[in-house]
Amino acid sequence: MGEATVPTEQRPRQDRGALALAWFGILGAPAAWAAQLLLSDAFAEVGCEAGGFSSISLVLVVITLAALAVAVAAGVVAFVRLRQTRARDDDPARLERMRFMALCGCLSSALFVILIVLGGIVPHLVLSTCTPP
Amino acid sequence: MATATEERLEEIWGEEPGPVSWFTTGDHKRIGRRYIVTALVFFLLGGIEAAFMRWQLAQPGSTHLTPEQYDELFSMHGTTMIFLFITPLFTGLANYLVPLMIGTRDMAFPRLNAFSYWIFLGAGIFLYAGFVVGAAPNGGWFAYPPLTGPIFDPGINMDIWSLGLIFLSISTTAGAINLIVTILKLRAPGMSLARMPLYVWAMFVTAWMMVLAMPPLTYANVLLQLDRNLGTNFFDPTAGGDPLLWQHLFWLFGHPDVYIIFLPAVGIVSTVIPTFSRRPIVGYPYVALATVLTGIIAFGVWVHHMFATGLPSLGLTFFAAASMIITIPSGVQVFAWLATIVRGRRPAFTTPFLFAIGFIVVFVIGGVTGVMFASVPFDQGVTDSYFVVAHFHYVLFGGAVFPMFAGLHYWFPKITGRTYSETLGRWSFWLIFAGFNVTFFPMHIMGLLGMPRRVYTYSPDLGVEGLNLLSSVGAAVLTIGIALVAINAIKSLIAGSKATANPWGAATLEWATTSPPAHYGFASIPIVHGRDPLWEQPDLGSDLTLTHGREILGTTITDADPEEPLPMPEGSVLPLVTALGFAAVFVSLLVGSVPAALVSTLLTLGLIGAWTWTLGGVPG
Amino acid sequence: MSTKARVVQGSAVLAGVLALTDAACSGPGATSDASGPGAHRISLLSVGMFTIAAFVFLVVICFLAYGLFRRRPGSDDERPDLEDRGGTRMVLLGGVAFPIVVLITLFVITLIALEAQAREDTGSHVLTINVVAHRWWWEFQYPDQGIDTANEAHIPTGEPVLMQVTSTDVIHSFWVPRLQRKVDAIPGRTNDVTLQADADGTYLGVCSEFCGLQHAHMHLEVVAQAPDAFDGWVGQQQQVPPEPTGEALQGQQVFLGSSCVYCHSITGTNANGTVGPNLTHVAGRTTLAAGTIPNTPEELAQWIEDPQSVKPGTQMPASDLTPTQIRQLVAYLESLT
Amino acid sequence: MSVARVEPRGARSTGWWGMALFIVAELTLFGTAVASYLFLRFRAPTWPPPGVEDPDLVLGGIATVLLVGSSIPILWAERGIERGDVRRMRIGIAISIVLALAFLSIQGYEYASASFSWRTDAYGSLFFTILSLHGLHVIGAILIVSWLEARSFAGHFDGDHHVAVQTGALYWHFVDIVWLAIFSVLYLSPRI
Repeated sequence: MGEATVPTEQRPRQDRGALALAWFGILGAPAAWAAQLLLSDAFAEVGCEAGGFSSISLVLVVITLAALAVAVAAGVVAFVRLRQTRARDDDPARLERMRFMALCGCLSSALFVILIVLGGIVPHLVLSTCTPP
Repeated sequence: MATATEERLEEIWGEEPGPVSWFTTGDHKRIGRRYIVTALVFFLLGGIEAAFMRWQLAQPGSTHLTPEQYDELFSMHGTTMIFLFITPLFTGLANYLVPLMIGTRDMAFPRLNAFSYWIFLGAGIFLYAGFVVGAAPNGGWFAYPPLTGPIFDPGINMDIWSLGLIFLSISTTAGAINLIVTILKLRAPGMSLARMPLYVWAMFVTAWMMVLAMPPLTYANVLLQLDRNLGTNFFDPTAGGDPLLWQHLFWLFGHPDVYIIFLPAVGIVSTVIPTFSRRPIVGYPYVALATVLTGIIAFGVWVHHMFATGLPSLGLTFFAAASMIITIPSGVQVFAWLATIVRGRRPAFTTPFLFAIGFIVVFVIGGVTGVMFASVPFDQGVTDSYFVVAHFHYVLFGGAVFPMFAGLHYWFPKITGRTYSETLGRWSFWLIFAGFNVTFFPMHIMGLLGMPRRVYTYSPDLGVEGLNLLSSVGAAVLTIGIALVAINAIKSLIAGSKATANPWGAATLEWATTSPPAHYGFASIPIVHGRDPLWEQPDLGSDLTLTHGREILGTTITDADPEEPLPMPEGSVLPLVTALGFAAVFVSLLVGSVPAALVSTLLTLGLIGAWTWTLGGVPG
Repeated sequence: MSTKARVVQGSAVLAGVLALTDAACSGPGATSDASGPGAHRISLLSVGMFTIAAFVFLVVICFLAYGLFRRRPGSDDERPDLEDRGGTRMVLLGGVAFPIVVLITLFVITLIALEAQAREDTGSHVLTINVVAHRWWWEFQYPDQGIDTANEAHIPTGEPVLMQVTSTDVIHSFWVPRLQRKVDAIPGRTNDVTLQADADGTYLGVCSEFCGLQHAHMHLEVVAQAPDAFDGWVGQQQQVPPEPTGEALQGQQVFLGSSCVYCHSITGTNANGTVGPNLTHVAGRTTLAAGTIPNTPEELAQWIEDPQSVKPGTQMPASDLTPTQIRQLVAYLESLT
Repeated sequence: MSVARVEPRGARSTGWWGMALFIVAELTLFGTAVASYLFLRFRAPTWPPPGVEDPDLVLGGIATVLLVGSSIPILWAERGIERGDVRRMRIGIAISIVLALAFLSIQGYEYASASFSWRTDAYGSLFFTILSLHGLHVIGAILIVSWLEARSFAGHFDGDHHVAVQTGALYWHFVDIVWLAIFSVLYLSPRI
């Protein structure tokens, strides 16, 4: 009969940690992007009106690099888990789910790394002034 | 021949027939059907408003409608189609299908489900009360102050709008929370996150977006009400306020809302196409993740609705980048559908499949014009012109109403137990497809010719009168097509042949129940071993019949390992009465009588108390 | 019908549609009839993006047609095909790889266009015009030249002119499609935009943000003239109108005695209302009531007598003047060139 | 395969998840409120506008101690009911209600003694709106826990049946934590 077992009382400590890592792998990069977007937009709107494009530009690049670090970290965690799950011969349903979450983590982190760089760094390479002055 | 278990379950889950159970039911199937029918009535009202607008705009300078009437019509057309038609309809469809698709017997909170429907019905009537008293909302569906502020729109028009939306947000948020908890806690054993049907993924992300997007709209409407009636100055620039605060708050809700409309449609198409291509979707993890990423990025693009407001261009580039990158998940989904069709067997050209194909064609046009709007200078060139009207009709009508027709035809046998007529279905598809394109494609050109949006008339020398006439003719053809769908539905309800349990030979769990499903849904909770249960496992039975009482099986979030059975409440009239209490509160706020508001608030609190008295079960 | 034939047929239809779009795209308000650097940027950008869009649409239609109509060898059995795991390469190629390249290029082009806009707005200008939007007409103030006119702005051809756009009531949007992008007129904010016309001519503009009942009749005209013709116009606008004679003089008495003075102002008289447009040189304008009616005596008379019939919902109250008074008033106003 | 029949509690109960998601929606609401305060604050040249004194830190401080402090008796009450000690639960809830009422009275005093109203300008509007929005939520939390108190007298709760108490307590803790954010934005940020 199916592999549904008696209710699991306490999820084993190690399993809970792995789950937290899996969710960080998926949601870490989006959270970093969301923080970068809000902070950068706030600084850009306030900073630009107070004038001084160069000072704002520096602040924004710092914010972007911090967000980038978190996003890349999430990507690495997801990638490590993806390679790790290949080796483990756990019960097939759990293995399929863990590999699915790890794959989603890698793809999600990759897309948000591109988005953080595109939104955070590329504009400073092209734009030179703050309008309206 | 019903087995002993099924009789026992019918006894537990059945409802005594007759009118009383109509008001006390918590059955997700009855509430789902009710949501869909009510939403289709609002679709009819929204369509009538659109017909009036096309009649007025057919020729330049026509005087069929006065400016006031036209403003009320286009405001209510937008508000109805977005808030009262498409979102509630997809909520109703999800209420009906998600419990069956994840192999359980009802939503997590049946009474809250009934309450959500009654509040939605109340909010719909509340919003349309405007027409009765001759003061329908007239500020447009995004109601920018100061035009909708106390000085320039002193009537109760906009009070009806913003109070109505606060009232409606109770229903939307409650419905979304109900859906999320159902999907998290009630999936059949074995249905891990990697095996959830794509429609369930889509509704899961949509529900999360509703929970996170409604509060900014509600807060913005609270501020608008305070500005209009208590003299606060959040949006009054002379006293420190800023009209752009409203735009930021509204579009922080607005853009996620258009994806709240789009994602259920994506879920439906990802279910319909694999069935008629006779193979699982190509790249399931990519499509599931694409749905999640679309939902996340949707919260970071809202300023592309404000590119022309003079914000610093450095700030705009963040949102331009996000608005461009958000098209990648949608592109992944389109190519996954295409790959499924290419690698699948010879497709069966049934009506749902035709609408899904029509959706792909129309949505890609809408999608590519959408990418153009992400480019700031182009957006500043053509926003608020008829080009944007064409774009959002391609992604909203094309992107959500086409899949809605696909879904309604696809699940019509399951929901009603009857078969619709394929010939009528095909005719209605081609009429709708032709009518839609003739109505809305010319609007691209009107926009490029400089015709601004929301004008009750236009001058002949703008060069758009021929296009407007063509568009109005197209609207007539579109109306005929939709009327044909209605005829097909009514004819099949009366005289349609009986439908089998799985007429399309589909893979998802809802097709394992009878058509229409019994009150208890599944005789025994199925145990799932893969993504396409009906294709992979011939017999789904298990010994989880749960005939102890009215209860369903709680399972863990990631792997759906079984936990305790969860007791489910009986039907009750409290949701309806509590919704009436809320309606009394909002009506007294609208008429501005403080004593009535206080009394109705106390009454409502009392009713909530009565409802929550037995929450969490009572021992013994 | 072989798949190739369908594909050719599909692209023929598409090419036809695109040709139709392009041909139908010229007119007084058409961005593609660009006659200013701003509009040229937008028009160039849109042609480029339309081509990419058409190509993407074509690729999707070809895949779709191929998928729907390709001949499938072997038996037509109904059992679902559960073995095939392929196709993800097509999904990643078409859904991720190709779009990322296109989007990054488009994003960089967007930034370049934004940079050009920024340079334009922060660069030097020969003239500054304050554009003040009112509910349902445009006020153009020339602060350096001391001119205050309505609904018709004259600018020197080929020179960058700074338009400082704001509003006194609700949000409007200043948009002259053939010259430049639109920019919102928001009360409490001033948004800058640079207008520059490459050739002499009259350029139609509209309000493109819903601003209430008469949003549809809130047009404006930007008249680009050669620099010396422009100076002539400025000189003429700065002159105080000569003392009226004959019927025009009686019209002036009617004007000064009526409620017009509370909203309108005419230099040289004690009428200094600022709610309505400045009428000092109203006869020089080609249209009245923000482009709603042509500037002819009969239309002016009808507009004065019953404004609601011309522009329902307008703020201008109906006048209680007798027909002869209206005739005299029209004569006086027509003398204010 | 048999499944045990015990009351699902904490993250295994749908009610708990329902409240958790409701709190997510409320957090977004207060997040939007705080964001709009900061949006208008950074647009204004001087904040608070001339002629308006900064919010009184002493009063605000006491209110914060009272409200955040009221989470402790609730936690104590929760631990109590988990061991089946209904009396301890009732006492804990009663104390927290008193603390919350004290908090509300300080807010009421601040409203009365403010030299500006919500009509004067955007600062006044924001100040009164955000504080009364939070005040309403404190009243809501008081109603919820007093309803739990009433149900405990009807014998609804014991060692094995008290998921409703956990859910109610969750909402109480949310209302306290949100106050910390509001306090720092409304009371502290004008000073930086």
